[in-house]
Amino acid sequence: MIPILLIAIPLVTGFAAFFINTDKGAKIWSLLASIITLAIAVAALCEANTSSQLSVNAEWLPALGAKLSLSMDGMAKMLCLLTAVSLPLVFGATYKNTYNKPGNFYGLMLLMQAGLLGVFLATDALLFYFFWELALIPAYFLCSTWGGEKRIQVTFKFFIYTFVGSLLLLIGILYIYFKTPDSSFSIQSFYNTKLTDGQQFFVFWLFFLAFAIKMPIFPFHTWQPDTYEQAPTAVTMMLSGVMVKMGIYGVIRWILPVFPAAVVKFDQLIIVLSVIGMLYASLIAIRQDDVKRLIAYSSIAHIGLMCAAIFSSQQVGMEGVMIQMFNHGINVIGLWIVADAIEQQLGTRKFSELGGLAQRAPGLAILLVVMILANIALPLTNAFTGEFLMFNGLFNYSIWMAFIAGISIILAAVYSLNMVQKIFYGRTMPATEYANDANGNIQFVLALLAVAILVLGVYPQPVINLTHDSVQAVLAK
Amino acid sequence: MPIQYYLTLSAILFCIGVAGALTRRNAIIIFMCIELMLNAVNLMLVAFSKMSPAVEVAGTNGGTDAQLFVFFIMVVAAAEVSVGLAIIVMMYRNVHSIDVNFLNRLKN
Amino acid sequence: MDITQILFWILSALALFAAIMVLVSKNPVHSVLWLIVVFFAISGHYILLNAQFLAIVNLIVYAGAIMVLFLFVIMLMNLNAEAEPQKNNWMKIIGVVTGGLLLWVLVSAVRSAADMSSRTATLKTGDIGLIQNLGKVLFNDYAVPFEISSVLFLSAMVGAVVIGKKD
Amino acid sequence: MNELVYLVPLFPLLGFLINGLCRKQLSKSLTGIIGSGSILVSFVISTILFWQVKSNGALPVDPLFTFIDAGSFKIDFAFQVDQLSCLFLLIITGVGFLIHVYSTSYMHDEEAPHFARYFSYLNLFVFSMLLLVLGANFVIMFIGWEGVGLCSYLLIGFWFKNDNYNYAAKKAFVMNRIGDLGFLLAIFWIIEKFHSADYAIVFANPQGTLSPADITGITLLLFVGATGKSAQIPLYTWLPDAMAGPTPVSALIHAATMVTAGIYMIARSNILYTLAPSVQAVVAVIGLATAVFAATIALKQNDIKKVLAYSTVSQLGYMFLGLGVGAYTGAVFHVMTHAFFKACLFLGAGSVIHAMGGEQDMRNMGGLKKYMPVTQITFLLSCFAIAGVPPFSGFFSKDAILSAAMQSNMLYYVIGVLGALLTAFYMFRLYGMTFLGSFRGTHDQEHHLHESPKAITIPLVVLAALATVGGLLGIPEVFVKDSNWLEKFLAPVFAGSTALTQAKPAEGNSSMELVYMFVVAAIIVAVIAFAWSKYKKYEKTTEPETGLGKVLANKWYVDEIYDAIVVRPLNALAGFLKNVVEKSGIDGFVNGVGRFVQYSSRQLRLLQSGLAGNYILYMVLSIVVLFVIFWNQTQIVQFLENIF
Amino acid sequence: MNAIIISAVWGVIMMFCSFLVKNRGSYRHIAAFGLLTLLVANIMNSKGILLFDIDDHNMFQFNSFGLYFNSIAIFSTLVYVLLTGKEMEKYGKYTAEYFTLIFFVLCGVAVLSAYNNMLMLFLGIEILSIPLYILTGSDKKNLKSNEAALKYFLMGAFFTGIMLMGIALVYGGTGTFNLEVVRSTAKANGSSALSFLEVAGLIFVFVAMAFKVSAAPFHFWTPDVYDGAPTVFTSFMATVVKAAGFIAFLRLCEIKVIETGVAVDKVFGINWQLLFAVLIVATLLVGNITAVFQQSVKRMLAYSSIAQAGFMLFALFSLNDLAREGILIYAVAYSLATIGIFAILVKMKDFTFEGFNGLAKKQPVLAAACTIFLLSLAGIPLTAGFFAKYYMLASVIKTGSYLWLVILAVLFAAVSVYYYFRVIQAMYFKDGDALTEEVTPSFKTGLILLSGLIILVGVMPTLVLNYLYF
Repeated sequence: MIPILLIAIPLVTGFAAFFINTDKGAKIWSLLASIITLAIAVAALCEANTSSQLSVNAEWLPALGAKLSLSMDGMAKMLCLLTAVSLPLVFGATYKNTYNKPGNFYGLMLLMQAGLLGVFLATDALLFYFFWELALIPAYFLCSTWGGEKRIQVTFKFFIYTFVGSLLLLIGILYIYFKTPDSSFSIQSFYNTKLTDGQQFFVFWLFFLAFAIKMPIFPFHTWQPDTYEQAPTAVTMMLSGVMVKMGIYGVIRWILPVFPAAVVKFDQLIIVLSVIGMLYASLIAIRQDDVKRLIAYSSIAHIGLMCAAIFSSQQVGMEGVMIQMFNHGINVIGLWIVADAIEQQLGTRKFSELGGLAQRAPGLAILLVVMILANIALPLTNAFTGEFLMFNGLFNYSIWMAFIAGISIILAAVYSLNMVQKIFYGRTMPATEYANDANGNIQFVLALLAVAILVLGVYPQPVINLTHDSVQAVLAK
Repeated sequence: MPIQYYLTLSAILFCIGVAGALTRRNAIIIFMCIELMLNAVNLMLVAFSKMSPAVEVAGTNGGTDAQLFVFFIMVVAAAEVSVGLAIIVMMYRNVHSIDVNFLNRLKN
Repeated sequence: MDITQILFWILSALALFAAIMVLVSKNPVHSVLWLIVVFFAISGHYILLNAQFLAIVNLIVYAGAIMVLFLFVIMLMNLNAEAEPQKNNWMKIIGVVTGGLLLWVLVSAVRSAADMSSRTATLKTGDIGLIQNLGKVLFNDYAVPFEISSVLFLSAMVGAVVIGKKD
Repeated sequence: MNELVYLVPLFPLLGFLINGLCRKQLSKSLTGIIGSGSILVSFVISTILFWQVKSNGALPVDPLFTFIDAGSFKIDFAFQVDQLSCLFLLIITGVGFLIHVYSTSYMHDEEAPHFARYFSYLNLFVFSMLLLVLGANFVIMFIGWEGVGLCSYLLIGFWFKNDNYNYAAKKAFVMNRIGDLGFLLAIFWIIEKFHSADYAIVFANPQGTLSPADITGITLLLFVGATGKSAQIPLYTWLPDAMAGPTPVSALIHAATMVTAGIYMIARSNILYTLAPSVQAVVAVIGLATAVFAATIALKQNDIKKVLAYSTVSQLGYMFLGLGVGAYTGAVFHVMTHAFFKACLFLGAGSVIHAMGGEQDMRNMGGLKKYMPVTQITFLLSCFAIAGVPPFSGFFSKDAILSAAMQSNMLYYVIGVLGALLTAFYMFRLYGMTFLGSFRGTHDQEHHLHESPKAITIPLVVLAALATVGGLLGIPEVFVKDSNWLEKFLAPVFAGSTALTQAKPAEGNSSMELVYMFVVAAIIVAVIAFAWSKYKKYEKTTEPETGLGKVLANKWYVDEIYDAIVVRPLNALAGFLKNVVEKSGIDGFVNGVGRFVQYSSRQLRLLQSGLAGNYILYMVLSIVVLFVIFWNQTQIVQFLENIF
Repeated sequence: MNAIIISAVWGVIMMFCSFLVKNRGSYRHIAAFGLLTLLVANIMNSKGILLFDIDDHNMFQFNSFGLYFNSIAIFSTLVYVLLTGKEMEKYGKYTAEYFTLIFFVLCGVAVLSAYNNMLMLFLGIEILSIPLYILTGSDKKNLKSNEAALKYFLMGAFFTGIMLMGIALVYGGTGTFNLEVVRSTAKANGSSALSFLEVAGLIFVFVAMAFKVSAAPFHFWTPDVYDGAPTVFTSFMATVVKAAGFIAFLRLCEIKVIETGVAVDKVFGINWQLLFAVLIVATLLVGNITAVFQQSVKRMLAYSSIAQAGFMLFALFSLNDLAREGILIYAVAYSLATIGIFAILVKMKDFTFEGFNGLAKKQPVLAAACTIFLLSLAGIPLTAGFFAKYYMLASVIKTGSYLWLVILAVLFAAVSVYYYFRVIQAMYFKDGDALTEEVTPSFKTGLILLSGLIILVGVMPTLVLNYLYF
C-alpha cells in the first residue's frame, strides 16, 4: 500500500497543482503535498522489510508479462526517504523565490518526485523504464521553462543525451526479457536468468551506458555542469540531490546482480574511468569561477567515487555507497541552497565579484562552512563515514586505485576552501557591500541540514543498518 | 517458340518504357512510356498464359486468369489515363507547360 | 523456320523499333503514332498466341480509345517539336544507361530461372484466349474483382470531373 | 570512575557550543571565563585520571557507542587512558589552560562576537586534540587528527579579512591533507589486515598478522601523515606561514600540542616501528635533516615569530630523530619540555608584539629588557631551556634523544649536536636582538612600551618555571641510578618495543656518555656567549644579505621551488583540462555529433531536388542496387556477421 | 466483405449528396454517420455476421487481423473527419466528392486488408491511389498542389508498372495469382520448389509496395506530395492510407516471404531479412536525418512519416506475432497522433517552426495536446507511441539476430526527438504570437479526448490488442 501512496500522492497533487494560479496557493499546496509524502516515507521506515505494506503486486500487462510490482527494501526505503525529504527542503529554502506560472512549476516538481520515487520502488523492468522516463520529462520542462538564458539548448542536450541512454537501456531490458525463462519483466526472473558471458558483456554496456550518463561518469558528464548551471536552482537541487542517485541505484539494483560475469570483466575499466573522472572533475573544479559549476564538478567527483566503490564490489564499499547516496544528497542540496541564496540576493555567481560576505552574512557563512566541511568529508560530518567506507572498499580492491582516488581528497580540500575563501573571506566587493544575511527560511533549512549532517556524522549506524540487507542481497548474487 | 524469347522481348520493351520515362520531360510522353511498360507486362502475361508445360498448380484455370489479368490491366490503365490526363490538363491550364521539371517549387 | 516464327521476328523487330521511335521522335504527335504502331505489333503477337479477344480489346481500348485521347490532349495543347522540352544530353545518357541496367537485371533474372529454359509458348493452338472461355471465368471466378473495378472507375470518373471541370 | 574519561573532552565541547552559539549574546569576560574554565575543569579531571593511572596502570577501555559497523569490521567510539595519553592530557589541558588565560587579555581588542568565535575555535581545538590522544583506535585518532587540522585552519585564518592569512590557512589545511591521505591509507591497510583499528588488537601481536612488507608500508604511510601534521620535510612549509594566526594560537597549536600529534601517533604505534628498522632509519634521517635544515633557516629570520616557528620545526625534527633511534621516551619527554619552553617563548614573543603594537620585526626592537622585565626573564629562562643548557629542561630531554642517537649511529649524534649549537645561536640572536642593546623602533612605539598585564605574565611565569625544572622528570640514568621517573612511568607503553630491543645494553659506557654530555654543554655555553656578545650591540643594517645568508634569509627558496614544481603545473593542468579537454575535447565531441547530424541533413536533403525525372532515376537505380545486393547476399551477410 | 460493399455504396451516396443536399456543412455529418455504419458493419463482420452472402472464389481471405485493422482504419478516418472534416470546405466546391473519394479509399483499404490474390492487391492499390492523386490536386489554383499531383501521379503510375511486372514474373514462376501457392510437387523435390522468376517478381512487388509505404529509397515522392497536397488531405494520406499500405505489405510478406523462405533457403539461401534491413536503414536514415533541417513543420512531418515508416518496416523484417500486434499498435498510435497534429497544423496561419512560437500562451489546450501527440510520435513512455516502438524493437530482438539494426534504430529515434521537440520548444519556450484561426470549443474537446486516448493506449496497450483475439 505504502508504495502506491508514495507515487500516487505526488502524482495526483502534481496534476492538481497545474490548476492553481496564485503563487502562494501553489506553494502551500505543494509544500503540504511533499510533507505528506515525507510522512509516508517515514512511515515506511517503521515497517519491517518483510511487511506486506511495503510491496504491491498487481496485474498490468499480462500479455507482456509486465506487472505493476513495487516493493521497498532497505535501499529503496533510504532513497525514497531522501527523495521525500529533499522536496520539502527545496520548497522551504526557495520559498521566497517567485516563478511565473507557479502552478505549473510546482506541479512539475511534484511529478518529477513521483517519477523518482517510482524508479526507486519499481521491481518490474518495464515499470522501472517507465518511471525512468517519467522523471526525465518534467525535468526537461522545468529546466527549459524557468532556467537561465542558455536554458533551451543546454536542457535539450541534457534530454537527448539521457534519452539515448535510456533507449539503450530499453534494448537491454528487452534482450534479457526474451532470455528470461518465464518471459516476464519482474526483477526476480531477471536475476534468475542465466546469460552466457558473451551476452552479458554485450548487454551490460547497454545498461551501463544509460546509468553512466545519468550519474554521470567521465566521459559522459558534459551535460551536467551546463544543466546545473542553467536550471533553476530548485530543480538543480533535485537533479543533483536525487536524480543522479537513479544511476547509482540502477547499477546496484539492475547491473550487479544481472551481469556478474560482465561486472567481473569490466570492473577494472570502469573503476579506472571513475577515478580518472574524480581527479579530472576535481582539477576542473579548482579553476571554476562560478559557484554552481564548481558544485557541479565536485558532485561529479563524488559520484565517481561512489561508482568506483560499487564496482570494487566489496561489502565495505557497498555500505559506504549506500550511506553516501543519502549523505551526498542532503549535502549537495545544502550547497545549492547556499548558492541560490547568494545568487538570489546578489545576482551573481562569479567568485571574482564575490568576497567578504562573512562580515555581512555571518549566519550563511557558518552554515556554508558546515556544508563545505561535509563536502570534503571531514570526520564527524556525515560524508566522512561514507567516503571512509568507500575508500576502504576501493583500498581492498587495489591500493593504487585508492591512492590515486585519494588525491581527490586533497583537491577537494583545495576547491572547497577556495569557494569559502572567495565568497566569504577577504574584503567585501561592490556586489557584497550592502548584502545582508540570508532570509529566515534559508537559514532554518540550512540549520536543519547542518544538524542532520552532524548527527549522521557522529552516529551513522542507523543508515548503515537500514541498507544492510540490500547490500547483503546484492553481494550474495 | 521458347518462352524466354517472349520474356526477353517484353523485358526489352519494358526497359525502353523505363528509359523513356527517364529521358523525356514532357509529361504526356512519360505517361505514354508508362503505358508502353504496361503493354510489355501484358505481352509477358499472355505469353505465360500459353506456356507449356505450364507450372502445374492446383485450383487455377490454366492460362485464362493471366489473360483476364491483362484485361484488368487495360481497365485500370484506362482509368488511370482519364485521371492522369485530367491532372496534366489542369496543370497546363495553370502554367501553360507540361514540362515535368517546369513546376519545381517543392524541393529539399 | 515456318511462317509463324518469321512473323514473330518481324513483329518483335517492329515493336522494338516503334518503341524506340516513341522515345526519339521530337514531335509528341509522332510519338503517339509510333506508340500505336507498337500496340499493333503487340496485338499481332496476341493473335500469334491465339489470344484473339485480347488482341481486339488491345486495339479498341488502347489504340482506339486511349491513344486518341492522348492525341486530343496533345492537339488541344498544340504541342509540337519546337515546344517540346529537352533534357540535356547527360540526363538522356544516364537515363538510357539506367534503363539498360534494369534490362540487364531483368534478363539475367529470366536467364537464371532454370526452369524456364525448357518451356515454350504454344502458338496458334489452344482456345483459352477465346471470348467464351474468358467470359465464363470472368463472370464466375472473377466476378468480385470485376465489380470492384467499377469502384475504380467511379473514383476515376469523379476525379476526372473534380480535376478537369473548369470553375 | 571511568566516566571521567568522557568528561575530559566533554567540557571543551560544551565551551565550544556555548561560545559558538551564543557568541552574539555573551559578554567578553563571560566568554573568557567559559572558555578557560572549561579547559581548567578538564585539566583537573585529567590530573585525577593521571593519579589513577599512576597508581593502578592504564584504565580499561569501554566503548561509548559503535561508530561504524560495516559488517566486515567494527569501529567503536571508545577512549583509552594509559600513561602516554594521560601525559598528553596533562600537557594539552594544562598548557591549553594557561594559553586560554593568556588569550583573554591578548585578544581583548576584538569585538565580542569575534572574541567568542576565537574562544569557541580554541575550545574546539582542545576538544579535537583530546579526541586525538584519547582515541582507543586509529579512526578516533584520525577524527581528532582532522579536527585539529580544521581548527588550525580556522584559527590561522581567524582574521579572515586579510587574504594572505586565508592563503596561509588554506596552505596549512591542504598540506595537512596530504599527510592525512597517508594516514588514511595506513588505517585502511591496518583494517584490511586486522579487521579492526583498535590499538589493543593491532599492537597485541603485529608480527603475527603482518608481513614485513605490510609493516613497512603501514609505518611509512603513518609517517607520511606525521610529516604533514608535525611539519617535517617535505611538508613543513605550512608551519612558518601559520604564524599568521594570533600568537597564542601559534603557542598552543603550532608549538605545544597539535604539531606533536605526529610524535604521539608514532610513539603510540612504537611497536610497529620497532619492527620496521628501515622505516625507523627513514624517520631518524628525516627528523635530523629537518632539525638542521630548519635551524639554518632560523639563523637569518628577522620576524620574531618566524624564528620561533623554524625553531619549532627543528625541535620537532629532534623528536623524530628520537623516535627514529628508538628513544620513544626521550621523544615524548622532549615533547613535554618543548611544550613548556616553546609555549613560553611564543607567549613571550606575543607579549613583546603586544607591547610593540603589532610590530614583529626584531630589527625594530632591542633593549626591551628594561621595559618588560618579567617577559624578559621568562624568555631568557626558556632560551636556556631550548638551547639545552644544564640543568634546564631542554638539556635533559635533548640529551635523552642525543645519547640514544649516539648509541644507534655516531653520525646522527654529531649532526644532532651541530643542530643544537645552531639552536643555541639563533635563540640568543633572537634574545639579543629583542631584549639587549638599545631600542631601534619608532618613538611612539617606544612611548607606550609597557609590561603586559597579569593575565599575560602569570602564564609566562608558570611556563618558565616548568621549562626550568621540567627536566627533572627524566634525569638520565648516568647521573643517578633509576632516577628517570618518566622512563619508568611510560615503560608499559613501550614495553613491546623494549622487549624487542633487549639486545642493546641499557647503559653502555656511561662514563664516555658523561664526557660527551658536558663537552657539548660547554660548547653550547660558548656559542651562547658568542651570540650574546654579537647581538648585544646589533645595529640595524640596510645592506641586503648576500651569498649563503641570502639563501637562508629566503628559506632555501623552498616555497618557490614547491610553487614551481607542484602548484603552477597543477594549475596549468587544471586550466588545460577546463578550457581544452572539457570544452573542445569531450564536450566538443558531443556537440560535434549534433553538428554532424545537421550537416548531413543539409547535404542529404539536396537529393530531394524536386525534379520528378531525377526521382524516378534514383528509384530505378535503387531497384538495380537491390537486385545486386540480393544476388550477393550470402557474402554480405557473411561480412555483416564478421563486423557485429 | 461488409466494409468493402458499404464503403463503396456510401461513396455513391455521398456522390448523390453533392447535388441532393445543398447545405455543404452537413456533408461531413453524413460522412461521419456513414463511417459509423461502416465501423459497425465491419465489427459485425469480424463477429461473423455477414450482411452479404457472396462467393468471392477465394479472392479474399478475411481474418480477424485484417478486419481489426480495418476497424482501426475506419475509426481513425472517423476521428479525422470529426476533427478536420470542416477544413475540406476550403478547397473548391467539391466537398461531397472529396468524401466520396475518401470512402472509395476506405474501400481500397478494406480490399487490401483482406486480399488473397495478386489481382486484388493490384486493384486495391489502384483504388487506394487514384482517389489520392485527385485529392492531392484538389486545390486546383495552387501550383504546389498541381505539382504534387503531377509528381504523385507519374511516379505512382510508373510503380504500378513495376508492380505489374513483378506480378507477371511471379505468375510465370507459380502459374497462379493466388497468394498461397499450392506447390503440389513443389516442396517435395527441392530446387523446382520455386522458380527464380517468382523471387525476382517478388522483389519487384516489394519495391512497388515500398514505394506505396514511402520506404527509402522509394520515398522521393513523399515529402513533395505531402507538402504540396492540401494539409487536410495530407493528414489522411499520411495516416490511414500509409497504414493500409503496411497491412497489405505485411500480408504479402507473411505469406510470400515465409513460404519462399522456407521452400528454398537451401536452394538459393534467400535472406529476405537482408533486403528489408537495407530498406529499414535507408528509411530511418533519410527520414530522420533530413527532417532535422526542415523549416516547415508540415514538411518536417512528411519526413517524420518516412522515419515512422522505417520503424513499421521492422514488422516486415521480423514477421512474428509481436510484429503483427506491433503493426496494429503502431497504426493506432501513429495515425491518431498524426491526425491530431495535422488537425492543429491546419489551424495554424504559418506552417514554419516560428509560426508555433508562443502557442502555449495563446492556445494552451492546443499546445498541450500537440505536445502529447509529438511525445507519442517520439515514442516517449506513457504515450501510445512508446508501445508502438516497443513492439517493433521487441519483435526484432525476439528474432535474436540483427541487434545492430535495433541499436541503429534507437539512435535514429534519438535524432527524431530533435525535430519533434523543436516544435515543443517553439510552443513553450520561445516568445512570439502564434496566429491561429478561431478554435471552437468542440475542437478543443476533440483534441483533449484524442490525447486522452493516446495516453490510455500508452498505459494499457492491451486494451487495443485484446480485441484481436476475440
